[in-house]
Amino acid sequence: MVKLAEWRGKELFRKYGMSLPRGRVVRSADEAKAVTESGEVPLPCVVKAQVLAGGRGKGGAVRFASTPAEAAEAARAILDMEFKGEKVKELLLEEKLAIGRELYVALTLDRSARLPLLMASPQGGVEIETVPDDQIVRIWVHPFAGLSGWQKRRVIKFLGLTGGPAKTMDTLLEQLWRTFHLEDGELAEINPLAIVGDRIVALDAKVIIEDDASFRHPEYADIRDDRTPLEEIAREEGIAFVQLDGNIGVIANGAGLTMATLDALQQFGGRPGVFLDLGGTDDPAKVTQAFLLMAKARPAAVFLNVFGGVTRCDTVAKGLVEAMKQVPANERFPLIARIRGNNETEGIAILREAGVISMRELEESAKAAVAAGNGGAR
Amino acid sequence: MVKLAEWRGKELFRKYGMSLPRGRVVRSADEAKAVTESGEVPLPCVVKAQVLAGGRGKGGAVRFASTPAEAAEAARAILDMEFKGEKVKELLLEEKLAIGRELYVALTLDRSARLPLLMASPQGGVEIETVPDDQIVRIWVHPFAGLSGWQKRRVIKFLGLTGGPAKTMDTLLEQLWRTFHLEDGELAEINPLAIVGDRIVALDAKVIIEDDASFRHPEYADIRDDRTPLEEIAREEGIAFVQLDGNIGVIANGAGLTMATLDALQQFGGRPGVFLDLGGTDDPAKVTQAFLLMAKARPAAVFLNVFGGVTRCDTVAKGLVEAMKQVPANERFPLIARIRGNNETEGIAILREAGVISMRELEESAKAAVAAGNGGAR
Amino acid sequence: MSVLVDAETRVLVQGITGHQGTVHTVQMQKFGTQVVAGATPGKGGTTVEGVPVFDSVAEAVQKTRANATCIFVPAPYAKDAFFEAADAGIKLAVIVTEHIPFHDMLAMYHYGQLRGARIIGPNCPGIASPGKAKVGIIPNVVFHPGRVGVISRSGTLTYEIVSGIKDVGLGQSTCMGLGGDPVVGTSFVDALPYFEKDPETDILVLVGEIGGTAEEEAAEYLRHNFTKPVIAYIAGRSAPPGKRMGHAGAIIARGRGTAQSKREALESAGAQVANFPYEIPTLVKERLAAGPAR
Amino acid sequence: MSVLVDAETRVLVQGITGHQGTVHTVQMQKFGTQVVAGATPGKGGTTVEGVPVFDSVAEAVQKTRANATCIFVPAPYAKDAFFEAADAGIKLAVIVTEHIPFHDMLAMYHYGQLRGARIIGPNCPGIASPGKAKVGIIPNVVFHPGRVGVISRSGTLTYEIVSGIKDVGLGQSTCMGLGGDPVVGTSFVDALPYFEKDPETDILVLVGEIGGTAEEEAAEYLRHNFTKPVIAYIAGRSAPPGKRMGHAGAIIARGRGTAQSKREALESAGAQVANFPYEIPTLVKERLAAGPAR
Repeated sequence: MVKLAEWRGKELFRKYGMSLPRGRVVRSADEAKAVTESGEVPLPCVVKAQVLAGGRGKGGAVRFASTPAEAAEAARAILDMEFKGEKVKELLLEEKLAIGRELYVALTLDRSARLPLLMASPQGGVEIETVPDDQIVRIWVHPFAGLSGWQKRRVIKFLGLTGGPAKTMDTLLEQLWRTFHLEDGELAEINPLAIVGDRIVALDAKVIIEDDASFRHPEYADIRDDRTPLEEIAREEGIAFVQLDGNIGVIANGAGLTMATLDALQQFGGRPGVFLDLGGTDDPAKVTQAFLLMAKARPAAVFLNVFGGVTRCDTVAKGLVEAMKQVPANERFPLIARIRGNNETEGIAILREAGVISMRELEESAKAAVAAGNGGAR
Repeated sequence: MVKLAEWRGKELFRKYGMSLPRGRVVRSADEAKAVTESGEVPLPCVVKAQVLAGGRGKGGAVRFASTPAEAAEAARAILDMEFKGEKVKELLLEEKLAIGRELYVALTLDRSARLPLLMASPQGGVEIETVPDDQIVRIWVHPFAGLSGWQKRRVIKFLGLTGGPAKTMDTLLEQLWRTFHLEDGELAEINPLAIVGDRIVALDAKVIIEDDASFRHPEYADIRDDRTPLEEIAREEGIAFVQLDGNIGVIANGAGLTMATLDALQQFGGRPGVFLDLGGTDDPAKVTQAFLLMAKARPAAVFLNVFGGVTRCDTVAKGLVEAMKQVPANERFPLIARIRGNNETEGIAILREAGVISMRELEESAKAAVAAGNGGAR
Repeated sequence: MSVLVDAETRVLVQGITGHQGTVHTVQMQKFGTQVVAGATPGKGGTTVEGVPVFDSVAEAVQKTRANATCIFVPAPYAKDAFFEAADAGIKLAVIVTEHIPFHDMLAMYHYGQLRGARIIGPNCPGIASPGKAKVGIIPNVVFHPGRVGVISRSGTLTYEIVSGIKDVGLGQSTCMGLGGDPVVGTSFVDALPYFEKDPETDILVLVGEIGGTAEEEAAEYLRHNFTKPVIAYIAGRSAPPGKRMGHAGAIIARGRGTAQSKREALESAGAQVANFPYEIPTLVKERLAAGPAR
Repeated sequence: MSVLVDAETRVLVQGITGHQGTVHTVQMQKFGTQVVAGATPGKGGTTVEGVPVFDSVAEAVQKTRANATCIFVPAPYAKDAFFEAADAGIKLAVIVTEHIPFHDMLAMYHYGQLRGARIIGPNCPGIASPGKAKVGIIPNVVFHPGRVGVISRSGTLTYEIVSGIKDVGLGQSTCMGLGGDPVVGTSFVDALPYFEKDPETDILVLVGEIGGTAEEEAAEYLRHNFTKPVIAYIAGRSAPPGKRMGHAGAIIARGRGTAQSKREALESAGAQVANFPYEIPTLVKERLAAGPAR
C-alpha cells in the first residue's frame, strides 16, 4: 500500500489534467517566505503539513498566511510538529481560494462487485463515514467500458450541479477515473472538492497506489510507508511482519493460520505483540532470518505455529535451530512450537534435539504460550 | 475513408514511438537540395512521391540520390509527374538504410470475427495478395484485452525473429496496435518493414482513418480524398454520389436499392454513369440539390428509383419538380421514374402534373432507362 | 411467438426528443407497439406523443419496465447510449443511428456480449413483427401478418421486398433489418437460429449485398442447421470490385465477398437465389405452394 | 462427479520450468492428476518430469487436449498468461501466483467472463478432489476420499482443517481454496452452487476470514439456495479493525466485514460456526451423525 502525500497525489491528478490550486512544496520556513514573496504561491495562502494521517485541520497542521512573514512563521510552527507520531518534513503552500460548496468524490475497489466504485456526495469536507447513505451516490465502473457518460451525468445530477460546474465536473470525473485506472490506484479520493466560481478544484488529494503494482511504478520506490523500523527491515527482506501492542511473538505460515493463532492466543488471555508470516517459503535461510528479526522485537515468548504444506516442517525446524544459535543471549525467549504437516516427524525430531518440544494441539500450545508470555519479563 | 499519405502515416506512427528513417517532407527541388545539404536528411537518400496509389517504385515515383544536386534533380523529376492521375505535390526525402530482410505487418478489421485482425508475413516488400496463405500469420485482437504478450510472441516466432529484432518487434507491434486502436484506424499497414541491424524500421506506411470517426479527428479535415470535383461537392453537401464509366444517371434511396437498380440496368444492357443515394432524407430541398448535382454530371438519361419508407414519395416528387425548373436547358435529360411506397399516390400525381410518368415495375422502367440512355447523345 | 419482439415488448426510445425519434415513436405506436418511455438527458419530466421522457435509462426502466430500446442519438453519443441501456439491464437494442465508428461498435458489441444485450444494427431499419411490435423505422405500410420471415442487410430494398410479399397476398412473421455497416450487432448467422425456432415462420427471405462474408457464413449455417426453405437475393453484382479495405482486406476475403461467391454459396446450401428483388414475392409464393419441406 | 475437476481433467502447467512449477507438477502427478503439458515461452520441445513443454498454450492445447491450467508465472506476466489460456479455449484456470495487481485481476476476471473461463485464485492453493485430480498446490498428504466439501479463502489453515477431517476418519469430496486477494475469480457465492449440486458432497466446511463481505454474501446464498449442512469458521476475530481501504472502504463495508458480522450472518443462515479451526472435524463428524437434513 503506497500512500501518497497530498502533493504527490495532486501531481498525479495534474498529470491527467485536473485543475488544482496554485501551490508549491517547501521544506523550510525560508523557502515558504521565498515562494510567497516571489508570487509563485499567491497570498493569502494555506500552509499544510504533508503527513498521511487525517485531521490535519483540527490538529493545527494546516494554517493560513497573508504575508510572506506569516507564511514563514506558519511553516516554522508546522515543521516543528510531530503529527500523530509522524515528523513533518514537507509542507504544501497553496493559494487560498474563495470556496463555494464543498463536495466529496472518490474511486476505490468494490471487492464484491469486482468493479471499481465511484462514490460522490454533496457533503464534502467532513468525514465521509459520518455522511448518511442517501447522501452518497455509488457508480460501478466496468473496466472495459470506462466511465460512461450516463454515469457522469448521474453523479453531476446527484451533486446538484448545473452550467459551468457541471461541465467541469464531467471532465474532472474522467480525470479521476483515468488516474485510478491507469495508475493502479487503490484509492483516489478528493475531500473536499471545492466549487470556486465555475471551476471545481481539488483542495485535498488522498491517493493510494496498490503495492502489488509497484513493479510498474518505480517512481514510488522512495516512499516509506508508516511502518516501524523493524517492519521496514522485514519488508526489505520480503517477510510479512506486523507489530501490535502485546508481548507474545507469533510465527506462523499463511494469513489464515496466522490469524487463527492470534485469535487463539487472545481467547486464552494472551496479548500478541508481533506476528510474522513465513508464507510459503521452503528456504531454511529465510526462516532463520525471520527468527532473528522476531528476536529483535524482544517478545516475552514466541509461539511458532506452522502447518507444513508447501513449506516443509523440517525446513522450518532447521532454520529455527540455526537461528537459535545466532540469537544473542540477551535477546533469547521461551519458544512454544507446534509444527504439523509435511515432514512433520523429521521436523519434530530436529526440534527435540535442539531442546524444543512441539505440541500437537492448538489449545494446549496456545495456553502454554500465554503462560510463558505472562511469566516472562520484558 | 481518410487515406493518409505516407508521411502522415509515419507521423502517426512516430506519435506512438515507432522507429522511422530520418526524413523530411519537401515541396520543391530547392527544398530537397537544402535539406540534404544541411544534413537534415542524410545522404544517400530516397526521394518518394507522396501519392496514395501503389506501385510507386515501378512507376518511377521513387528515386535515389547521393548528392544534394541529385536530390534536387530527383525531386524535380517526380514533382513534374502525374502519378496514376494524381498530381505529385509533396515528396518525402528519407535516409537510405542498409536493409536486411523485408517483412509485412498490418492491422485491419475482420468484420466476420468483429475483431481487429493483425497480419504479418516474412515476405515483405511485395504485394501481400501474391503471398501464399501459409506465409501469413493471423492474430485476432480483442479490444478489451489489447494485444497480448502471447500474440506478439506468436508473430515474432512466425517471422523467425530472435534477439534484438525480436525485442524491437515486440515494441513495434504494440505501437502499431495503439495507432490502430486509438486513432480509429481502418488500416495500419507497413510494407515493407525492414530489419536494419537490430532495428526494425517502417519503410512505408499505409494508414487509413475511418471516415465515420472524423468527428474525433479534426486534424484530417484538410485531406481531400481521391474524389472527383463533383464527388467532392456532393460530400460537402452530404450526398452519397459516385461517378462510374457509363452514361445513365441513377438516383435511388438506400445502398441496397441503389445497387439493385444498377444491377438491373446492367442486366438490360445499360451502363450506369453516376449514382446518387438520397438516403433517408425527408427534406425536398435536399432532393432538389441532389438533382441539380446529377444534372452537372451530364447523364444521357436519369433513372429515379425510390421506395418511400422514411423518405416520403411526395417529398421526392416535390424536390424533383423544383429541380427541373432550375436545371439549365443545356443540362436537361430524359427522366424515367419509379416511385413507390409511402405517399405513393400523391408523389405520382405531382410527377404526372410535371409531365413525368412513374412506372410501377422495375424491369419495364429499367429497360426504358436503358433505351433512353442509348438514344440520347452526350 | 415471434422473433425477439412480441406483444410483451416494452420499448424505450433513446433520443425521443429529436426529430427522427419523435417521428418514429408515432409510427411505432401506430404499428401497435407499446412505446413506454423516452430518454433524453435534461429532458426528464416532459412527454413526447404521450410518452413520458426520463433523464436516464435506469429511471425509465425502473418506472416503466422497458425491455427494449430504439436508439436514435447521434453517432458521437451512440456508444454511451448503448452502454447506458446495457447497464440498465435492457437486453435488446435496435440502433438506428448511422455513421457510428466501427471501433465504437466493436466496444459496443463485446460489451453487449458481457451484459447479455443483443444489438440490432447500427444504421439499420430494425425489427418488426406485424400485429405484435416494431422496434425501428421500417414503414408500417409494408406489413401484413403472415408466415414469411425476412432478414436483410439493406434498408429501402427490404421495404420494397416486404411490401411485395404483401402485394402477392402473403404476410410476414418477423422482418429484421441488420444494417450493412462493417460491424453489426446481429449478423445473418446470429439471426438465423431465431427464425429456425420460430413456429410462426414457414419460409425465410434473405437479402444480402456485396462486401464482407456474412452471406457465405449464412450459407454454411443454412447447410447444417436450417430446415425451412430460403429465398435469397444479393444486391451489387454490377458493382466494381470493392477495394474499401485495401490490400489487407483482400487477404481477409481471399476471393469471397463478391455477389458471385455469395450467390454460389447460398445456392449450394439449398437456397433459391433471385436475380431481381421483384422476383422474390412470386418465388416465395411458388415455394410455399410446393409444400413445407426444404 | 465432483466439483470442477474430475478424472477427465487434463492439466496444463504455465510456468512449469520454474522451481514452484516443477515441484508442484510432481505433486499433482503423485496425486494421480493427468498433467499433460507445460508451457513456457522459449522452452518448447523440452520436458519437465516427463511432461512435454510447449512455447504456447495454443500449441499445448492442440497437441494434448489440455482443458485446465495451473498458472505459476510471476505476477507481472500472470495477466498475459491467463489471457493466453482463455484465448486458447481453456475453461478452468487455477492461478497460484501471488501479488497480482488487482487492476490486472479485474481485467482477467471480466475477460474470463467473456470467454467463459473460470478463474480460481489468484494467490490460492487451488482445487483438489481425492482420487480424481488436483490443480494447484494443496499438499497431497491432507487428503482422503470422502464426502466432505471444503471451500476456503485461506491457504495453510485450510490444509490443517482438511488434514483434521482425515484424522477423524472422514474424507473430502472436493476442496477448493479461493485465495484471499481483494479480487478473486471464484468467490464463495460462485463456488456454492457446485457443492449444492455435487452428489458426492454431503456436508460443507466453509473457512472465511475478516475483510471484504464475501462471507456475508455466502450467508445470503446459503439461506436461500443451499440445502446441505454447513460448518463454518472465520479467522481474524482478534485482529484490529482493518483500515486497508481507508475511508472509502469503510463506506462500502458499512459495518460488515468484521469477524463478528460474518459469524452472525452465517449463523443466522443456519451454519454452525466453530470457535477454533481444530473444532471443525469433530463438528463435521457430529453433524453427519445427526442425519442428512439441514
